[in-house]
Amino acid sequence: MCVRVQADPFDFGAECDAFASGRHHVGAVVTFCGIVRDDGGLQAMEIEHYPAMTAPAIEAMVAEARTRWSLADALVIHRHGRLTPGERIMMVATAAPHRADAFAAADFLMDYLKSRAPFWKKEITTAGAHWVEARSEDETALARWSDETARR
Amino acid sequence: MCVRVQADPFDFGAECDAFASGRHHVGAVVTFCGIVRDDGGLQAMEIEHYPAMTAPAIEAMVAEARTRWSLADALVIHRHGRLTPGERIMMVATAAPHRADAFAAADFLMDYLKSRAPFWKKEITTAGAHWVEARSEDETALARWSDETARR
Amino acid sequence: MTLNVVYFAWVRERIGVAQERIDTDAATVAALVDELRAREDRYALAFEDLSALRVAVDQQLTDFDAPIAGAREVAFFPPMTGG
Amino acid sequence: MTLNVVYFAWVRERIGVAQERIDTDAATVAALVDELRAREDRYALAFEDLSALRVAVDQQLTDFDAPIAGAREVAFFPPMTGG
Repeated sequence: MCVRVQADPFDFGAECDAFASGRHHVGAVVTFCGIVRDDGGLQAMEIEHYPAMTAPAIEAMVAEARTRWSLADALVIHRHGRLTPGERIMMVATAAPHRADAFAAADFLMDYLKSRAPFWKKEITTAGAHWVEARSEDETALARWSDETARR
Repeated sequence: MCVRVQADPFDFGAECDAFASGRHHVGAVVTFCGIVRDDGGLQAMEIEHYPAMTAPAIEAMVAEARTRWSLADALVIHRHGRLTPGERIMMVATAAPHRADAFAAADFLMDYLKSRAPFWKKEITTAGAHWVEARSEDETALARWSDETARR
Repeated sequence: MTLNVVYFAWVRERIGVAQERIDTDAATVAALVDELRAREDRYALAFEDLSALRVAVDQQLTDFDAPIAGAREVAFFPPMTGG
Repeated sequence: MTLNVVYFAWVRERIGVAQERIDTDAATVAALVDELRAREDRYALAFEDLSALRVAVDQQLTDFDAPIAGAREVAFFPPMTGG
Protein backbone atom coordinates (compact mmCIF):
# COMPACT_ATOMS: atom_id res chain seq x y z
CA MET A 1 0.00 0.00 0.00
CA CYS A 2 1.45 3.33 -0.97
CA VAL A 3 -0.07 6.81 -1.26
CA ARG A 4 2.02 9.69 -2.57
CA VAL A 5 0.89 13.31 -2.95
CA GLN A 6 3.53 15.39 -4.68
CA ALA A 7 4.22 18.40 -6.89
CA ASP A 8 6.89 16.58 -8.87
CA PRO A 9 6.15 14.50 -11.97
CA PHE A 10 6.09 10.74 -11.61
CA ASP A 11 7.30 8.14 -14.09
CA PHE A 12 4.17 6.22 -15.06
CA GLY A 13 6.03 3.49 -16.94
CA ALA A 14 8.56 2.90 -14.17
CA GLU A 15 5.78 2.86 -11.55
CA CYS A 16 3.77 0.32 -13.58
CA ASP A 17 6.83 -1.86 -14.04
CA ALA A 18 7.81 -1.75 -10.37
CA PHE A 19 4.24 -2.36 -9.25
CA ALA A 20 3.89 -5.47 -11.46
CA SER A 21 7.32 -6.86 -10.49
CA GLY A 22 8.19 -9.71 -8.20
CA ARG A 23 4.62 -10.89 -7.83
CA HIS A 24 3.95 -14.62 -7.83
CA HIS A 25 0.56 -14.73 -6.12
CA VAL A 26 -1.00 -11.96 -8.18
CA GLY A 27 -2.68 -12.72 -11.49
CA ALA A 28 -3.90 -9.24 -12.35
CA VAL A 29 -2.57 -5.71 -12.25
CA VAL A 30 -4.75 -2.78 -13.31
CA THR A 31 -3.36 0.73 -13.65
CA PHE A 32 -5.00 4.04 -14.41
CA CYS A 33 -3.27 7.24 -15.48
CA GLY A 34 -5.02 10.60 -15.59
CA ILE A 35 -3.68 13.08 -18.14
CA VAL A 36 -4.29 16.83 -18.47
CA ARG A 37 -6.60 16.93 -21.47
CA ASP A 38 -6.61 19.89 -23.81
CA ASP A 39 -10.21 20.50 -24.80
CA GLY A 40 -9.10 23.61 -26.69
CA GLY A 41 -7.40 26.67 -25.33
CA LEU A 42 -6.15 25.11 -22.11
CA GLN A 43 -2.78 26.55 -21.15
CA ALA A 44 -2.35 25.07 -17.69
CA MET A 45 -4.13 23.33 -14.85
CA GLU A 46 -3.48 24.41 -11.28
CA ILE A 47 -4.27 21.82 -8.66
CA GLU A 48 -4.76 22.96 -5.08
CA HIS A 49 -5.10 20.49 -2.24
CA TYR A 50 -5.52 20.28 1.54
CA PRO A 51 -2.16 18.94 2.73
CA ALA A 52 -3.29 17.88 6.22
CA MET A 53 -6.19 15.88 4.78
CA THR A 54 -5.14 14.59 1.37
CA ALA A 55 -2.97 11.57 2.13
CA PRO A 56 -5.08 10.37 5.11
CA ALA A 57 -8.28 10.67 3.03
CA ILE A 58 -6.75 8.64 0.19
CA GLU A 59 -5.38 6.07 2.63
CA ALA A 60 -8.90 5.65 4.02
CA MET A 61 -10.21 5.04 0.48
CA VAL A 62 -7.53 2.41 -0.10
CA ALA A 63 -8.38 0.76 3.24
CA GLU A 64 -12.05 0.70 2.25
CA ALA A 65 -11.15 -0.88 -1.10
CA ARG A 66 -9.21 -3.58 0.76
CA THR A 67 -12.26 -4.48 2.83
CA ARG A 68 -14.34 -4.83 -0.34
CA TRP A 69 -12.02 -6.77 -2.64
CA SER A 70 -9.23 -9.27 -2.32
CA LEU A 71 -6.25 -7.04 -3.08
CA ALA A 72 -2.57 -7.85 -2.79
CA ASP A 73 -1.47 -4.24 -3.18
CA ALA A 74 -2.54 -0.74 -4.22
CA LEU A 75 -0.74 2.44 -5.20
CA VAL A 76 -2.06 6.00 -5.57
CA ILE A 77 0.07 8.94 -6.76
CA HIS A 78 -1.56 12.36 -7.16
CA ARG A 79 0.17 15.57 -8.16
CA HIS A 80 -0.66 19.14 -7.16
CA GLY A 81 0.57 22.47 -8.46
CA ARG A 82 0.77 23.65 -12.06
CA LEU A 83 0.51 21.14 -14.92
CA THR A 84 0.32 21.61 -18.69
CA PRO A 85 -1.70 19.65 -21.29
CA GLY A 86 -0.36 16.15 -21.83
CA GLU A 87 1.16 15.97 -18.35
CA ARG A 88 0.20 13.09 -16.10
CA ILE A 89 -1.85 14.21 -13.11
CA MET A 90 -2.24 11.04 -11.14
CA MET A 91 -2.21 7.27 -11.23
CA VAL A 92 -3.78 4.34 -9.46
CA ALA A 93 -2.57 0.74 -9.53
CA THR A 94 -4.17 -2.35 -8.01
CA ALA A 95 -2.90 -5.92 -7.80
CA ALA A 96 -5.12 -8.91 -7.04
CA PRO A 97 -5.18 -12.66 -7.49
CA HIS A 98 -8.10 -12.24 -9.93
CA ARG A 99 -8.86 -9.61 -12.55
CA ALA A 100 -12.40 -8.74 -11.42
CA ASP A 101 -11.08 -7.54 -8.04
CA ALA A 102 -8.25 -5.54 -9.58
CA PHE A 103 -10.63 -3.80 -12.03
CA ALA A 104 -13.35 -3.06 -9.48
CA ALA A 105 -10.92 -1.67 -6.92
CA ALA A 106 -9.20 0.62 -9.43
CA ASP A 107 -12.55 1.87 -10.72
CA PHE A 108 -13.77 2.44 -7.14
CA LEU A 109 -10.60 4.32 -6.15
CA MET A 110 -10.90 6.58 -9.21
CA ASP A 111 -14.52 7.43 -8.39
CA TYR A 112 -13.60 8.28 -4.81
CA LEU A 113 -10.49 10.24 -5.73
CA LYS A 114 -12.48 12.25 -8.24
CA SER A 115 -15.16 13.41 -5.81
CA ARG A 116 -13.90 12.84 -2.26
CA ALA A 117 -10.16 13.52 -2.20
CA PRO A 118 -9.49 17.20 -1.34
CA PHE A 119 -8.18 18.47 -4.67
CA TRP A 120 -9.48 21.43 -6.66
CA LYS A 121 -8.58 22.13 -10.26
CA LYS A 122 -8.32 25.56 -11.83
CA GLU A 123 -8.09 25.78 -15.60
CA ILE A 124 -6.00 28.55 -17.10
CA THR A 125 -7.19 29.11 -20.65
CA THR A 126 -6.59 31.73 -23.30
CA ALA A 127 -9.99 33.16 -22.25
CA GLY A 128 -9.14 33.39 -18.54
CA ALA A 129 -9.03 31.21 -15.43
CA HIS A 130 -11.86 29.29 -13.77
CA TRP A 131 -12.35 26.61 -11.15
CA VAL A 132 -13.45 23.29 -12.59
CA GLU A 133 -16.94 22.43 -11.38
CA ALA A 134 -17.78 19.00 -10.04
CA ARG A 135 -19.85 17.06 -12.58
CA SER A 136 -23.10 15.31 -11.73
CA GLU A 137 -21.78 12.25 -13.65
CA ASP A 138 -19.08 11.91 -11.02
CA GLU A 139 -21.64 11.72 -8.21
CA THR A 140 -23.61 9.20 -10.28
CA ALA A 141 -20.46 7.13 -10.67
CA LEU A 142 -19.90 7.22 -6.91
CA ALA A 143 -23.48 6.10 -6.26
CA ARG A 144 -22.66 2.78 -7.97
CA TRP A 145 -20.78 1.79 -4.81
CA SER A 146 -23.94 2.40 -2.82
CA ASP A 147 -23.37 -0.10 0.00
CA GLU A 148 -20.38 1.99 0.86
CA THR A 149 -22.38 5.22 0.69
CA ALA A 150 -24.96 3.74 3.03
CA ARG A 151 -22.29 2.65 5.49
CA ARG A 152 -20.71 6.09 5.80
CA MET B 1 -4.73 0.34 -32.48
CA CYS B 2 -2.15 -2.38 -32.09
CA VAL B 3 -2.44 -6.14 -31.53
CA ARG B 4 0.69 -8.22 -30.96
CA VAL B 5 0.83 -11.98 -30.43
CA GLN B 6 4.33 -13.11 -29.59
CA ALA B 7 6.46 -15.69 -27.78
CA ASP B 8 8.93 -13.06 -26.54
CA PRO B 9 8.49 -11.18 -23.28
CA PHE B 10 7.21 -7.61 -23.45
CA ASP B 11 8.25 -4.67 -21.30
CA PHE B 12 5.08 -3.72 -19.41
CA GLY B 13 6.49 -0.47 -18.01
CA ALA B 14 7.86 0.71 -21.35
CA GLU B 15 4.60 -0.19 -23.09
CA CYS B 16 2.56 1.72 -20.48
CA ASP B 17 4.83 4.74 -20.79
CA ALA B 18 4.76 4.78 -24.60
CA PHE B 19 1.00 4.25 -24.65
CA ALA B 20 0.37 7.22 -22.31
CA SER B 21 2.83 9.50 -24.11
CA GLY B 22 2.17 12.38 -26.44
CA ARG B 23 -1.56 12.43 -25.76
CA HIS B 24 -3.27 15.80 -25.41
CA HIS B 25 -6.88 14.84 -26.10
CA VAL B 26 -6.92 11.82 -23.82
CA GLY B 27 -7.77 12.19 -20.15
CA ALA B 28 -7.62 8.54 -19.14
CA VAL B 29 -5.39 5.55 -19.76
CA VAL B 30 -6.23 2.15 -18.25
CA THR B 31 -3.83 -0.76 -18.46
CA PHE B 32 -4.14 -4.37 -17.43
CA CYS B 33 -1.31 -6.87 -17.01
CA GLY B 34 -1.89 -10.59 -16.56
CA ILE B 35 0.77 -12.44 -14.59
CA VAL B 36 1.41 -16.19 -14.24
CA ARG B 37 0.14 -16.82 -10.73
CA ASP B 38 1.67 -19.55 -8.60
CA ASP B 39 -1.17 -21.15 -6.68
CA GLY B 40 1.28 -23.71 -5.30
CA GLY B 41 3.37 -26.19 -7.19
CA LEU B 42 3.15 -24.46 -10.57
CA GLN B 43 6.41 -24.89 -12.48
CA ALA B 44 5.41 -23.48 -15.85
CA MET B 45 2.48 -22.49 -18.02
CA GLU B 46 2.41 -23.50 -21.67
CA ILE B 47 0.18 -21.38 -23.86
CA GLU B 48 -0.92 -22.77 -27.21
CA HIS B 49 -2.74 -20.64 -29.75
CA TYR B 50 -4.23 -20.74 -33.25
CA PRO B 51 -1.89 -18.52 -35.26
CA ALA B 52 -4.18 -18.00 -38.25
CA MET B 53 -7.04 -16.89 -36.02
CA THR B 54 -5.52 -15.19 -32.96
CA ALA B 55 -4.64 -11.70 -34.17
CA PRO B 56 -7.74 -11.31 -36.40
CA ALA B 57 -10.01 -12.44 -33.53
CA ILE B 58 -8.43 -9.93 -31.14
CA GLU B 59 -8.60 -7.18 -33.77
CA ALA B 60 -12.34 -7.88 -34.12
CA MET B 61 -12.72 -7.52 -30.32
CA VAL B 62 -10.89 -4.20 -30.40
CA ALA B 63 -13.07 -3.02 -33.30
CA GLU B 64 -16.17 -4.00 -31.32
CA ALA B 65 -14.89 -2.07 -28.28
CA ARG B 66 -14.42 1.00 -30.49
CA THR B 67 -18.05 0.86 -31.61
CA ARG B 68 -19.19 0.71 -27.98
CA TRP B 69 -17.01 3.36 -26.32
CA SER B 70 -15.28 6.56 -27.30
CA LEU B 71 -11.69 5.34 -27.49
CA ALA B 72 -8.64 7.19 -28.74
CA ASP B 73 -6.45 4.09 -28.83
CA ALA B 74 -6.11 0.48 -27.69
CA LEU B 75 -3.26 -1.99 -27.39
CA VAL B 76 -3.30 -5.76 -26.81
CA ILE B 77 -0.17 -7.88 -26.37
CA HIS B 78 -0.53 -11.62 -25.68
CA ARG B 79 2.27 -14.12 -25.33
CA HIS B 80 2.29 -17.81 -26.20
CA GLY B 81 4.77 -20.57 -25.42
CA ARG B 82 6.29 -21.48 -22.07
CA LEU B 83 6.09 -19.04 -19.15
CA THR B 84 7.10 -19.37 -15.51
CA PRO B 85 5.39 -18.00 -12.36
CA GLY B 86 5.73 -14.22 -12.07
CA GLU B 87 6.11 -13.75 -15.84
CA ARG B 88 3.75 -11.39 -17.62
CA ILE B 89 1.40 -13.21 -19.96
CA MET B 90 -0.45 -10.37 -21.62
CA MET B 91 -1.51 -6.76 -21.38
CA VAL B 92 -4.30 -4.51 -22.52
CA ALA B 93 -4.24 -0.72 -22.64
CA THR B 94 -7.03 1.69 -23.52
CA ALA B 95 -6.99 5.47 -23.93
CA ALA B 96 -10.10 7.63 -23.92
CA PRO B 97 -11.14 11.22 -23.30
CA HIS B 98 -13.02 10.06 -20.16
CA ARG B 99 -12.21 7.43 -17.56
CA ALA B 100 -15.49 5.50 -17.71
CA ASP B 101 -14.88 4.61 -21.36
CA ALA B 102 -11.27 3.59 -20.76
CA PHE B 103 -12.26 1.35 -17.82
CA ALA B 104 -15.23 -0.29 -19.55
CA ALA B 105 -13.30 -0.99 -22.75
CA ALA B 106 -10.36 -2.56 -20.89
CA ASP B 107 -12.70 -4.70 -18.78
CA PHE B 108 -14.64 -5.75 -21.91
CA LEU B 109 -11.46 -6.65 -23.81
CA MET B 110 -10.23 -8.76 -20.88
CA ASP B 111 -13.51 -10.67 -20.70
CA TYR B 112 -13.41 -11.37 -24.44
CA LEU B 113 -9.72 -12.29 -24.50
CA LYS B 114 -10.26 -14.69 -21.60
CA SER B 115 -13.04 -16.69 -23.25
CA ARG B 116 -13.03 -15.94 -26.98
CA ALA B 117 -9.43 -15.49 -28.10
CA PRO B 118 -7.97 -18.84 -29.25
CA PHE B 119 -5.47 -19.52 -26.47
CA TRP B 120 -5.24 -22.63 -24.33
CA LYS B 121 -3.21 -22.87 -21.15
CA LYS B 122 -1.52 -25.99 -19.85
CA GLU B 123 -0.22 -25.96 -16.30
CA ILE B 124 2.93 -27.93 -15.57
CA THR B 125 2.99 -28.67 -11.84
CA THR B 126 5.04 -30.86 -9.58
CA ALA B 127 2.05 -33.26 -9.70
CA GLY B 128 1.89 -33.40 -13.52
CA ALA B 129 0.49 -31.43 -16.43
CA HIS B 130 -3.11 -30.50 -17.15
CA TRP B 131 -5.08 -28.21 -19.43
CA VAL B 132 -6.68 -25.30 -17.61
CA GLU B 133 -10.46 -25.57 -17.77
CA ALA B 134 -12.62 -22.62 -18.67
CA ARG B 135 -14.37 -21.25 -15.59
CA SER B 136 -18.10 -20.58 -15.44
CA GLU B 137 -17.28 -17.19 -13.84
CA ASP B 138 -15.63 -16.18 -17.10
CA GLU B 139 -18.80 -16.87 -19.08
CA THR B 140 -20.79 -14.97 -16.44
CA ALA B 141 -18.40 -12.04 -16.85
CA LEU B 142 -18.90 -12.12 -20.62
CA ALA B 143 -22.68 -12.14 -20.21
CA ARG B 144 -22.43 -8.67 -18.65
CA TRP B 145 -21.90 -7.31 -22.17
CA SER B 146 -25.14 -8.92 -23.24
CA ASP B 147 -26.14 -6.49 -26.00
CA GLU B 148 -23.05 -7.65 -27.75
CA THR B 149 -23.88 -11.30 -27.22
CA ALA B 150 -27.32 -10.71 -28.67
CA ARG B 151 -25.86 -8.96 -31.71
CA ARG B 152 -23.52 -11.80 -32.61
CA MET C 1 -12.44 28.25 21.92
CA THR C 2 -10.01 29.11 19.14
CA LEU C 3 -10.31 27.29 15.84
CA ASN C 4 -8.07 27.12 12.83
CA VAL C 5 -10.38 27.84 9.89
CA VAL C 6 -9.08 27.03 6.40
CA TYR C 7 -10.44 27.81 2.96
CA PHE C 8 -9.71 26.31 -0.44
CA ALA C 9 -10.28 27.13 -4.11
CA TRP C 10 -12.84 29.86 -4.78
CA VAL C 11 -13.85 29.99 -1.10
CA ARG C 12 -10.27 31.01 -0.30
CA GLU C 13 -10.30 33.53 -3.14
CA ARG C 14 -13.57 35.13 -2.01
CA ILE C 15 -12.55 35.35 1.64
CA GLY C 16 -9.08 36.51 0.73
CA VAL C 17 -7.07 34.40 3.14
CA ALA C 18 -6.06 30.73 3.12
CA GLN C 19 -6.48 30.31 6.88
CA GLU C 20 -7.15 32.24 10.05
CA ARG C 21 -7.61 31.76 13.79
CA ILE C 22 -11.22 32.31 14.88
CA ASP C 23 -12.48 32.70 18.47
CA THR C 24 -15.94 31.25 18.65
CA ASP C 25 -18.49 29.63 20.93
CA ALA C 26 -20.41 28.13 18.01
CA ALA C 27 -21.68 24.64 18.74
CA THR C 28 -21.97 23.49 15.12
CA VAL C 29 -20.47 24.21 11.74
CA ALA C 30 -23.70 25.98 10.75
CA ALA C 31 -23.48 28.28 13.80
CA LEU C 32 -19.85 29.08 12.89
CA VAL C 33 -20.93 29.91 9.35
CA ASP C 34 -23.59 32.28 10.72
CA GLU C 35 -20.96 34.08 12.80
CA LEU C 36 -18.62 34.39 9.82
CA ARG C 37 -21.39 35.64 7.52
CA ALA C 38 -22.17 38.40 10.03
CA ARG C 39 -18.56 39.64 10.02
CA GLU C 40 -18.05 41.04 6.55
CA ASP C 41 -19.48 40.90 3.06
CA ARG C 42 -16.65 38.73 1.75
CA TYR C 43 -17.78 35.98 4.16
CA ALA C 44 -21.44 36.51 3.32
CA LEU C 45 -20.54 36.13 -0.35
CA ALA C 46 -18.42 33.01 0.17
CA PHE C 47 -21.12 31.33 2.28
CA GLU C 48 -24.06 32.51 0.16
CA ASP C 49 -25.06 29.03 -1.02
CA LEU C 50 -24.15 26.23 1.38
CA SER C 51 -25.27 23.59 -1.12
CA ALA C 52 -22.23 24.61 -3.20
CA LEU C 53 -19.89 24.06 -0.25
CA ARG C 54 -18.35 21.13 1.56
CA VAL C 55 -16.93 21.09 5.07
CA ALA C 56 -14.33 19.05 6.93
CA VAL C 57 -13.85 19.09 10.71
CA ASP C 58 -10.38 17.99 11.76
CA GLN C 59 -9.78 16.76 8.19
CA GLN C 60 -12.88 14.55 8.13
CA LEU C 61 -15.63 15.32 5.64
CA THR C 62 -18.86 16.04 7.47
CA ASP C 63 -21.98 18.19 7.12
CA PHE C 64 -23.09 21.58 8.35
CA ASP C 65 -25.00 20.14 11.31
CA ALA C 66 -21.83 18.61 12.72
CA PRO C 67 -20.79 19.70 16.23
CA ILE C 68 -17.43 21.44 16.53
CA ALA C 69 -16.87 21.24 20.28
CA GLY C 70 -13.25 20.22 20.83
CA ALA C 71 -12.38 20.56 17.15
CA ARG C 72 -9.09 22.14 16.15
CA GLU C 73 -9.61 22.82 12.47
CA VAL C 74 -12.62 23.49 10.24
CA ALA C 75 -12.17 23.63 6.45
CA PHE C 76 -14.55 25.06 3.86
CA PHE C 77 -14.26 24.33 0.14
CA PRO C 78 -16.26 23.62 -3.02
CA PRO C 79 -16.98 20.04 -4.16
CA MET C 80 -13.70 18.30 -4.88
CA THR C 81 -12.40 17.80 -8.40
CA GLY C 82 -9.53 15.36 -8.05
CA GLY C 83 -8.50 12.49 -10.26
CA MET D 1 -13.83 -31.38 -51.20
CA THR D 2 -10.60 -31.32 -49.24
CA LEU D 3 -10.50 -29.51 -45.93
CA ASN D 4 -7.69 -28.56 -43.65
CA VAL D 5 -8.76 -29.80 -40.22
CA VAL D 6 -6.83 -28.48 -37.21
CA TYR D 7 -6.90 -29.46 -33.55
CA PHE D 8 -5.74 -27.65 -30.42
CA ALA D 9 -5.00 -28.43 -26.78
CA TRP D 10 -6.34 -31.77 -25.53
CA VAL D 11 -8.25 -32.35 -28.78
CA ARG D 12 -4.89 -32.30 -30.59
CA GLU D 13 -3.39 -34.60 -27.96
CA ARG D 14 -6.23 -37.13 -28.19
CA ILE D 15 -6.24 -37.21 -32.00
CA GLY D 16 -2.47 -37.27 -32.12
CA VAL D 17 -1.93 -34.76 -34.94
CA ALA D 18 -2.09 -30.98 -35.05
CA GLN D 19 -3.65 -30.87 -38.51
CA GLU D 20 -4.56 -33.05 -41.44
CA ARG D 21 -6.15 -32.90 -44.88
CA ILE D 22 -9.59 -34.53 -44.94
CA ASP D 23 -11.61 -35.45 -48.04
CA THR D 24 -15.27 -35.09 -47.20
CA ASP D 25 -18.70 -34.40 -48.63
CA ALA D 26 -20.08 -33.38 -45.22
CA ALA D 27 -22.48 -30.45 -45.45
CA THR D 28 -22.08 -29.28 -41.85
CA VAL D 29 -19.56 -29.37 -39.03
CA ALA D 30 -21.72 -31.96 -37.26
CA ALA D 31 -21.68 -34.24 -40.34
CA LEU D 32 -17.88 -33.89 -40.52
CA VAL D 33 -17.65 -34.84 -36.85
CA ASP D 34 -19.76 -37.95 -37.51
CA GLU D 35 -17.41 -39.00 -40.32
CA LEU D 36 -14.36 -38.46 -38.11
CA ARG D 37 -15.87 -40.37 -35.18
CA ALA D 38 -16.48 -43.34 -37.48
CA ARG D 39 -12.81 -43.46 -38.52
CA GLU D 40 -10.98 -44.50 -35.39
CA ASP D 41 -11.34 -44.64 -31.65
CA ARG D 42 -9.03 -41.64 -31.08
CA TYR D 43 -11.55 -39.47 -32.96
CA ALA D 44 -14.51 -41.02 -31.17
CA LEU D 45 -12.77 -40.22 -27.90
CA ALA D 46 -11.90 -36.65 -28.86
CA PHE D 47 -15.45 -35.92 -30.06
CA GLU D 48 -17.19 -37.83 -27.25
CA ASP D 49 -18.82 -34.74 -25.71
CA LEU D 50 -19.46 -31.92 -28.17
CA SER D 51 -20.58 -29.60 -25.34
CA ALA D 52 -16.92 -29.59 -24.24
CA LEU D 53 -15.76 -28.50 -27.70
CA ARG D 54 -15.72 -25.35 -29.75
CA VAL D 55 -15.40 -25.05 -33.52
CA ALA D 56 -14.15 -22.42 -35.94
CA VAL D 57 -14.72 -22.49 -39.69
CA ASP D 58 -12.16 -20.46 -41.63
CA GLN D 59 -11.00 -18.93 -38.32
CA GLN D 60 -14.47 -17.74 -37.31
CA LEU D 61 -16.08 -19.18 -34.18
CA THR D 62 -19.32 -20.90 -35.07
CA ASP D 63 -21.43 -23.87 -33.96
CA PHE D 64 -21.78 -27.48 -34.96
CA ASP D 65 -24.78 -26.81 -37.22
CA ALA D 66 -22.73 -24.48 -39.39
CA PRO D 67 -22.42 -25.36 -43.11
CA ILE D 68 -18.91 -26.05 -44.39
CA ALA D 69 -19.50 -25.85 -48.14
CA GLY D 70 -16.65 -23.84 -49.62
CA ALA D 71 -14.73 -23.75 -46.34
CA ARG D 72 -10.98 -24.24 -46.36
CA GLU D 73 -10.25 -24.89 -42.69
CA VAL D 74 -12.18 -26.31 -39.75
CA ALA D 75 -10.69 -26.13 -36.26
CA PHE D 76 -11.72 -28.08 -33.15
CA PHE D 77 -10.63 -27.12 -29.65
CA PRO D 78 -11.79 -26.89 -26.03
CA PRO D 79 -13.21 -23.62 -24.60
CA MET D 80 -10.52 -20.96 -24.75
CA THR D 81 -8.51 -19.95 -21.70
CA GLY D 82 -6.71 -16.79 -22.74
CA GLY D 83 -6.00 -13.65 -20.79
